[in-house]
Amino acid sequence: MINNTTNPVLIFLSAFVVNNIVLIRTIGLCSFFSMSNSLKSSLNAAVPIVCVNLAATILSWLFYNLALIPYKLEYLKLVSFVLIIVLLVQIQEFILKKVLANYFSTAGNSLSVITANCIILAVLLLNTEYKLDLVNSIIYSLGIAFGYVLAIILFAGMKERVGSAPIPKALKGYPIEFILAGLMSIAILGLRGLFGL
Amino acid sequence: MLQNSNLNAFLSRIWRANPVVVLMVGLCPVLAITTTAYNSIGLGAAVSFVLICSGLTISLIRKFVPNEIKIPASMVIIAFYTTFVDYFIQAYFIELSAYLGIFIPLIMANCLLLNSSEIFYSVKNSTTHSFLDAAGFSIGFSIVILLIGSLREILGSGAFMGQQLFQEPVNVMVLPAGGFLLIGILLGILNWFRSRFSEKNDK
Amino acid sequence: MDYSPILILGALGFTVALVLTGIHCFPGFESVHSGNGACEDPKQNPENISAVIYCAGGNNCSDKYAYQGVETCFAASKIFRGKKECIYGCIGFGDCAQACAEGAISHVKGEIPAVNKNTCTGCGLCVSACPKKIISLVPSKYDVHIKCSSLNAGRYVREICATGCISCGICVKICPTKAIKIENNLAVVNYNKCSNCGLCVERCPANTIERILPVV
Amino acid sequence: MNSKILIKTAASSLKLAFLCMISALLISQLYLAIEPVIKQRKTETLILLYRQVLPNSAWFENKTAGNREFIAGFDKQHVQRGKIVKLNVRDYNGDIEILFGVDQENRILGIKILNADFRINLEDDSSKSDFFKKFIGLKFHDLKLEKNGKDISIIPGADVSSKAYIKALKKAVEEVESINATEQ
Repeated sequence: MINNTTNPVLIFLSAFVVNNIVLIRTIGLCSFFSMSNSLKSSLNAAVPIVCVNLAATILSWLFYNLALIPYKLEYLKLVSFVLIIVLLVQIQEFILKKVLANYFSTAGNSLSVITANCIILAVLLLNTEYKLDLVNSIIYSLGIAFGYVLAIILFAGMKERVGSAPIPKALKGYPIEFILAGLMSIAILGLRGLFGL
Repeated sequence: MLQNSNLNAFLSRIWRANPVVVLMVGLCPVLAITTTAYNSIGLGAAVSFVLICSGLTISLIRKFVPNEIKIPASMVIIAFYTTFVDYFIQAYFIELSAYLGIFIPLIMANCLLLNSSEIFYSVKNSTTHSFLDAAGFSIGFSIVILLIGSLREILGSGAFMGQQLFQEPVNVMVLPAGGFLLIGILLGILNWFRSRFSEKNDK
Repeated sequence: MDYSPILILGALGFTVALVLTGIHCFPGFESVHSGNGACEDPKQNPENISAVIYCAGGNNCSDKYAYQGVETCFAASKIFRGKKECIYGCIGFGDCAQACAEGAISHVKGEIPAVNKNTCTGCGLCVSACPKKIISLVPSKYDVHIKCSSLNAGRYVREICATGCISCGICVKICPTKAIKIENNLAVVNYNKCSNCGLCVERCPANTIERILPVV
Repeated sequence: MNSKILIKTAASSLKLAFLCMISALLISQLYLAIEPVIKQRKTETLILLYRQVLPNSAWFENKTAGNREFIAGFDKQHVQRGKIVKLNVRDYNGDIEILFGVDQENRILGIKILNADFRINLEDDSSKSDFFKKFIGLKFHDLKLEKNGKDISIIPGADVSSKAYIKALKKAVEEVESINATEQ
């Protein structure tokens, strides 16, 4: 559990490894499994998520604290957060299509995956649950986004190795990927209790 | 003919195009919450409610929504039903809400829902078709999470629906890592069955 | 009665929709966006297009010889124009599925690859990858396709392929909009006239005509 | 940019705004209807919890003694039968809240753990409640937790948790003693 009095470094570490969003909280698995076929495609999924995450955190924090809380409308947070995420994802899609046409052709479908990515919504909801202030929530969301990047890059590397390994026929593809993710999760579990986070 | 294709689509969602085991969508809650069978029944009911209601609503208002705002519109509809389910569970199933926690609002961001809302927009034969589609999806989803939930409860805490079965269980199965491992092994067994049956069919 | 939730969420929705539709028409962005912009006239722009594979043979089409070698359509097509008796048909090693950047083509060895209409962007990579040139790009609103490319005579097609077009002409007679014609022993749909009615799908004696709906 | 585009943009924006307004209206009505139920349920479950910790009391009241907060339990004749102390302890799994129920003769009647994160806990709750069972029914002077007194040994081979609970127990004893001191 973290709150505003926790040291910012610990907030970052808690989100980054100790409570890793993919491996411990098991959020955002769809893109984790579908976009990690190679290092390049995993980066293609990771970079937009980091950007959208940051922007969405700032915008939604402002909206939540300046518009919803003063009028006691906390129950509208889900609808408004979702609208903000859709807005940001669409804007980013257009920017990528226009400015980085080359990038977009390689990123392909990943953008529609981001729209449905649970991570961004989860970050916004966790921020409101812990009642973090603006700076801390930015730190927390960055920690979660980088935790996702770490997990997906490690996973892509492992998948490439496993692709050339002799494994039973029935386990090829998704089954062995799930087992790999389980082993990674056990490894990260070893950090539990670090600084009492 | 039309009836038949509807029914086929409905049945295929349960087995051939099962959302969790085959299409690999909507995985997040599957892993996080299925530690007991009771939780998975709760989650399955919540997801089914949101899926079916939003499918019907989207297919009804499809004609009035222009193309540019169809994603935000469907998201608003899904979010509305998710909020409804969230408060309902908080009011009447307080134990369940303590366990499900953040994952009830996260139903909203489930890839399953977004994918199927795309389908509800594109499908031509309107309401009945999208209702059957959503119903098939939710039944397939619920069956799989019920299976995983009861397996994890039996292995991980040595109990089924709260009834203690044996002592000293394999605690790792309750942790997220156990969920990953169990789903991996389950998918492997399914693959093995599938390859066996298809071989038999060939002969 | 408290109106603040309605006002605040309405304002948020209004701004979101304003930005989203505005961005479609923003100068410089129109060129990027095809088909569904608010500011574009659908008649002038190409619609959503997706690839269609004009062959239904696969395992229904008999083999000329047992091919053992590099498992790509390109390599197989170099030896006696492919292993299938039908020199026009799909070889079935899935070069198109390999070439597809979106993963929209799913393929099982020996069978005809299936194109997912939802994810196909109509980029045309598969068209250039196919050595038999039986893939073409068609607006995705048309569902009914005559899945054969064979210019062989009907009697010969009947011998080698269970699902080839035998140019019987039933579809030509039944089509309410006169969209189908037989040219060089092959029935061809004129998509500009096609109304997606699907009458020909049920009446085709060789099951060559298929309705391809968007899949998940 | 011409007038047609503007009209189309405005129309679609208004449509989404209309949709949002409808859903906001419905959600706010729903919230108004369901919020009292949620509050009532929460207090009911809280009272159930208190009853488990302090079985001899019928109703409960929040009180403060000095700067410390506690929950006093009364029976049907409005006689105070015990008190409940709420404590925050930093555990291996993060922060947890523990409820201690103590009667008027300073005997421990029940211990209950709140707020543990169920999904990512390393150990199940049954082991914790077994651990706490041996303290129930003991009086404070039976468990002198100081070094020279009769000490409760930490479970051999256990992890941070049991140390944390011993610490919590000591804290609770201190808390109750200071509350008693301020009351008298």
